[in-house]
Amino acid sequence: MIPREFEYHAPTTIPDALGLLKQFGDEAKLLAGGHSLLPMMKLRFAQPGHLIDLGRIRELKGIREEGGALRIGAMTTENELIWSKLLQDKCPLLVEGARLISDPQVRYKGTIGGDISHGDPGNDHPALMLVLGASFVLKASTGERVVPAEGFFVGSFATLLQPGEIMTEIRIPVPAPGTGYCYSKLKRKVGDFATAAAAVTLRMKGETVQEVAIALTNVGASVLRARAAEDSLRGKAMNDASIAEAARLAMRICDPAADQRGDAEYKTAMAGEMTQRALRTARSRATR
Amino acid sequence: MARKHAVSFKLNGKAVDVVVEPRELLIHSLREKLQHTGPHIGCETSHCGACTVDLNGMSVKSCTVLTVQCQDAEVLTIEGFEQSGALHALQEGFTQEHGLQCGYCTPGMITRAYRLLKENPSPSEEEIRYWMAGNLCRCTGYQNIVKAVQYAAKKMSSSRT
Amino acid sequence: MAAATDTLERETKLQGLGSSRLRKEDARFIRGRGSYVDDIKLPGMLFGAIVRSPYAHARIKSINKAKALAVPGVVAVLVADDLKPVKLDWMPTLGSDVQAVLADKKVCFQMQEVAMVIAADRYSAADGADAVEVDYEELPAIVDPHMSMAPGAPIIREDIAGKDEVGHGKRTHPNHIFTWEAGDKAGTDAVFANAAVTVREEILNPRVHPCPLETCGCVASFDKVTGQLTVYITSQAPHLVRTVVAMLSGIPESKIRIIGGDIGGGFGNKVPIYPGYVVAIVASIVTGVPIKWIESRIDNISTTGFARDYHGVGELAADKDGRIKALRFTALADHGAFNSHVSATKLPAGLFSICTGSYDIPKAYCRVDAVYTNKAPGGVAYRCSLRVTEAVYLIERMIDVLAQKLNIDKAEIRRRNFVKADKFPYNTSLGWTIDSGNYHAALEKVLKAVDYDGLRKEQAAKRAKGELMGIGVCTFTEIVGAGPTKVCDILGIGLFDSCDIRVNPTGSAIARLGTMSQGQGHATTYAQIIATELGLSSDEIQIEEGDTDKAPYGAGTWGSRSTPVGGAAAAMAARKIRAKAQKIAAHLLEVGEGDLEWEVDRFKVKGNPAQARTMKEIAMAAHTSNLPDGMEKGLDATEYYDPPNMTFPFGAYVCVVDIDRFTGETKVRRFYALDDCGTRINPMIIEGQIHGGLTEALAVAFGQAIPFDENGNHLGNSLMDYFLPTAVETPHWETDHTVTPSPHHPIGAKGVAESPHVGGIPCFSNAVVDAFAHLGVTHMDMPHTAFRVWQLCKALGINKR
Amino acid sequence: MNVRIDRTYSMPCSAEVAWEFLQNLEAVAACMPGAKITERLDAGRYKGTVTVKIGPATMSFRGEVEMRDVDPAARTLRLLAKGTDGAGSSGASMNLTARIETAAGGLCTLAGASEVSMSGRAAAFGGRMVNTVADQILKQFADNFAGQVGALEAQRAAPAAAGGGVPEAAAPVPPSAAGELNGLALAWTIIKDWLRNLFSKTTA
Repeated sequence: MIPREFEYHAPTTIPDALGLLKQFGDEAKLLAGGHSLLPMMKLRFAQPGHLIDLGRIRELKGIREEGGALRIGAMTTENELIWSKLLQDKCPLLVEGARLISDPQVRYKGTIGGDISHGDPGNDHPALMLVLGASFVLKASTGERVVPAEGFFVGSFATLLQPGEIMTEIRIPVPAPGTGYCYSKLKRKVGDFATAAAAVTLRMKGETVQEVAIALTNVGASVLRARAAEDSLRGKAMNDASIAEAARLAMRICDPAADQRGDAEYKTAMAGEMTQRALRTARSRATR
Repeated sequence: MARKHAVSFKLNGKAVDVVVEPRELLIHSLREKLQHTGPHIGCETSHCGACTVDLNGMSVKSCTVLTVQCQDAEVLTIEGFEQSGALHALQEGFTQEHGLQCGYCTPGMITRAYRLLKENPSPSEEEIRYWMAGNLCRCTGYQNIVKAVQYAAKKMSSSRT
Repeated sequence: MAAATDTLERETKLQGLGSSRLRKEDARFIRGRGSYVDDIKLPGMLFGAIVRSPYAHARIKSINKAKALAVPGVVAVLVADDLKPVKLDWMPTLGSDVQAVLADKKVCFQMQEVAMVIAADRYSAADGADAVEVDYEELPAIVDPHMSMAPGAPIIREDIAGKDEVGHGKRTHPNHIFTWEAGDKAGTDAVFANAAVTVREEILNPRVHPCPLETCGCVASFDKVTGQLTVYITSQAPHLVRTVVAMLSGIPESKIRIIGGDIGGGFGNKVPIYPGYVVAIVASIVTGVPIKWIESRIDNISTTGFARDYHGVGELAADKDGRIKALRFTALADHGAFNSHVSATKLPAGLFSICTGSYDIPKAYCRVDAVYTNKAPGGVAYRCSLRVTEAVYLIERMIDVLAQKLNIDKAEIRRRNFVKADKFPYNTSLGWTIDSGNYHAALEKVLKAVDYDGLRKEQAAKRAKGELMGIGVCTFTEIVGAGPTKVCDILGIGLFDSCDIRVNPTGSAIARLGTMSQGQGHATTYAQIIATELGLSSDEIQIEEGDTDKAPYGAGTWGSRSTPVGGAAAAMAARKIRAKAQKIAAHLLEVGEGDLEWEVDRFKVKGNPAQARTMKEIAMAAHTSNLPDGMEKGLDATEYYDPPNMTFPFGAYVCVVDIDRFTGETKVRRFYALDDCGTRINPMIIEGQIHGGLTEALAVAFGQAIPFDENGNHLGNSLMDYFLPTAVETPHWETDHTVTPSPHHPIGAKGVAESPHVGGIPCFSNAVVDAFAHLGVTHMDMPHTAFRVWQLCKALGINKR
Repeated sequence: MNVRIDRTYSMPCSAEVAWEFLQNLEAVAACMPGAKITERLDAGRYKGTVTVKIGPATMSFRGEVEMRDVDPAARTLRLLAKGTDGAGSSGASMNLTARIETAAGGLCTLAGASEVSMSGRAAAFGGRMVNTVADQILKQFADNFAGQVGALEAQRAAPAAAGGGVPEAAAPVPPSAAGELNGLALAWTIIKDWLRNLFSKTTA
């Protein structure tokens, strides 16, 4: 459980980091919280020649509200999300989600940017980002671009983030007041990935669903957006039947791999169950 | 052989320097170069928390931190808890409430609980269980560990007022 | 009156038997000043890393050390051929078999030890281990023990293919280890043939791992000049290690020093002798410098000291009122690639024959067939005496199965079958004599405490609503304290234990024992026993264990034997001292011995309490010239205690669970554990042991298992998959007790740490199955993970809204 | 961890061309994504390496590949490949029977029936995905193979027009995909369990 040798770099500015990334190209890996990469390196599954530690770049930290959007530095840790008064008031879904990630020590180190750019379908932030309509700021030496979460996750460990790019910020439009929300996650124990999880945001008008977004964690090649399920709910009253139907539609897009958490059938069923629970809780939290 | 780095940081308030390969893990520097064998190695995949130390005000698993990341850092380990012969309330609590048996998880437990009580001086049993869940214990079943943390919380709050 | 309070005060001061004395051990642990093996750092010490096989069964065609030797820092690479000159390439196991120290021509389980790289530090050692090139030819592997003895099954152990026995009787197949049986087969079969009711269930105790938080490791240091070998080692039985190392290496046992130091939990994992230890020792003998070897967690779960893997079949025969007339239990035991399970030589299936439990069963027969598979070797006792968990699990599950068949309440059927309190000592139909018990009283106390009838009413109401609530009852009887040397030996060495007490002139004392604490608090509790026996304050009694140069010979700490055997030795040694002290007191007081009576901390003259000598005064006198004629100086004694019988702790547990039929998740709502371990030495420590044992039982019942694929590949050998509960998954435990002393133990104590594990596991399973009982479910194998419970719900068609 | 994978891919060439190409192990190996032939042991036996790179992870297997049971009549042969990774902690083997069948329009199909097995760490952390992995590898292999035989077929046609003699089967240009196994294609397959299963953590 000892990593292979590598060179270590700790830039203090984004341009420096980009410069190093350019210089070492394929040989380089970005180090955020390190709780995915370092264990991988200790098992010698990963052996980058150069580690670029983003930990000393101040601009990558912090949570603020600007122009109707929450702007979260990519190196903001899970515990910082959990403890943010701003997020507790304006975006409690993110807080609820972060609380379900791994364990306390890991949440001190683990970062939202790392969680998202790792592209691991078992990570929890991608689903939260999709239902929150987030977008990501990606910086390269050639300039910066802002890409929506929708379409960012193209496969396992594969995102739109290009070699030579660094995710610097996450932007989340402040959810309309009264938006219902829930992240419902089934896991075997603290520190485990989701067997299946569902993220939901919901706006109700009276008993009618005005807007709804549903995303699923760890039941596909990457995070899944349950479009058909959303469509089946939008504009209609929400009741046990419509919730069950939405869950059925969500399950249809699942393609999980069997592992010690369960077989594909179980995980798919749990995606449906988590969808139902998330929808019910979101409804109870939404103002009519 | 990768270029070695000289790393300086504060360990339990004292300035220390180590020369390490970039790949050297903090737990190994502490245990083997700095003779601080309080933090232990239990799993190496950052699940068990036996290697927990306090790093710049965060509880971290030092088996998943590179020593080179600790330049200028403040590191607190179990060895730093006893002040001029006086035990920390947590050390006292773990003894009084029988919060340890084999003692292997204890340094990590106490170090983690220290940060928890800084952030939440009077946690409920549920909060203690939730915020201590990054530390595994095979002996106690946690019940007396919860009591030990409550003991310390009580003692610290009374000494504050 | 005044006298009474005075005696009481003096007694309290002693902090002896029965007081919840705080632990002496804690002072170093809470300061991070424990001394565990990986904390040991000796001058010039090198580090060993083991190269392991990726295959479960393969021939080694070649091993190329060149690249590894070229790695900076690497000093040597050891393979089987390097161990042959010192005849350490194979070693005897504690199960009368032999085991390859480093794989010789062939690997028989995945991650088997193939080579050890010796290097300057663990970093270069790891690099070196990666650079060793091994060329394998993969062979078909046997993973399912049911396939081991199939005709034409691949032969796992070519090295013993010709041997028709490995220590435990005839082998009938190259992959067969032994067949062991107990009881009256014909008589039992006859009862079954004519029984009003019979039940049968296949019941698996899956392969699990004790997984102490500290993995196994050692530092071996051989001094070429003095020929002295010192080994710091994670061992629950240092003296046995010393004997085995002497047998292996030819080094005189007097020149071998084994030091246990502090141990980060054992739970059975640290009883056997592992190849890593032996290679480190060889490496030190070869290089002349200290060698450290420390397991990784993945190595630990994958290779050292698994437990269980018992594939059982339970059968009960009863009358229509549920009174059990006969028991027939069989098990197929998967011992892996080498028979390195830990058991007394004459008891290859350990204490499995305790499987009649707390019940008065006239006829019984049990049989165990042990076989080789291409899995890690062993079969240790995970927080129990060997095979006791398996046995108790079978009987406690089967009596529930019988209750369901006859539609008798699960508490009531136990009442009907309990051995009655007036029948002790009770001879079981499988040959054990249960020393003492009071089963009815224990059960009734628990049922009242949890309002059992109320729980059953609530359950009925919930079932009406389609909700799943389970109530588990378990009334177990354990067997601990190996043991009488006439039945129990390992490598021919009887499983006695020992205590050597020396009282100093000023009345403090030091006691050394052959046991080895791994968190049980021996330094605290042994002192309490001696304090009460000698009337000296436990604070002035120093306890030492684990250093074979200091402590008298003993078989170590496992199978809850410390209190039953070591504790007894401590009491008996103390009594020898007190007997001598009485003679000295009589001499000093110029009265006859018979005129004296003992009171707390002194001998006083009957009828003249003012005339007395305290033990402290006597201790001083014992070192002066003022002694009875011919009496030798000093106040020391040593006891080698050979227990006349095992001790039989028991308990009554109730567990309440709520099961989510949509996810399969089980929530333990309540767990009430009443334990009777006889005389209680330290209630605080007993309660701590119960909490820990119940938590390990929870882990086994709800998550632990070591899964393999069809080729013998591990599918879950890190803490990501292997379930160690956190504070969040662990419920709040309620404990209670009754006290039924053991008649044959000097202080009536029985041992306690294993009961909660042994009794807890079936209690959890009984609760989970009980939740489905109304749907006709009689059994479900562990672990009761959400996935597996959901599969059951699905099979029953209750998983949908 | 054994998995059977049977697949059939249509080839843009005649059965003769495909069969001829199939028997050139070095050329065929070059079609195997991430595979490299490093040494020829004897006729039909080679040493080689296969490198798989997914996201942050890389695994490199070194071992042997052997061509057996070449049956011109049936146009079938077997490829046996096995190896262990650099650290010796994982093993993988593949037993593939390849068959060329004539298809409509003078074209043919390449049918592969393979048994894939993984051992050690790779199995512990990724074995359950071996099916999809092998599937992906075969798919890329078939694409590269098609590219190669397509080129050969074209070469066959060309000289006739140019009036030149029939050239010997030219050593094929190594296909672009060779060198390293495409991460994206494989990401889903191995990673899901193999890596993530062990690393419960949240950031890269």
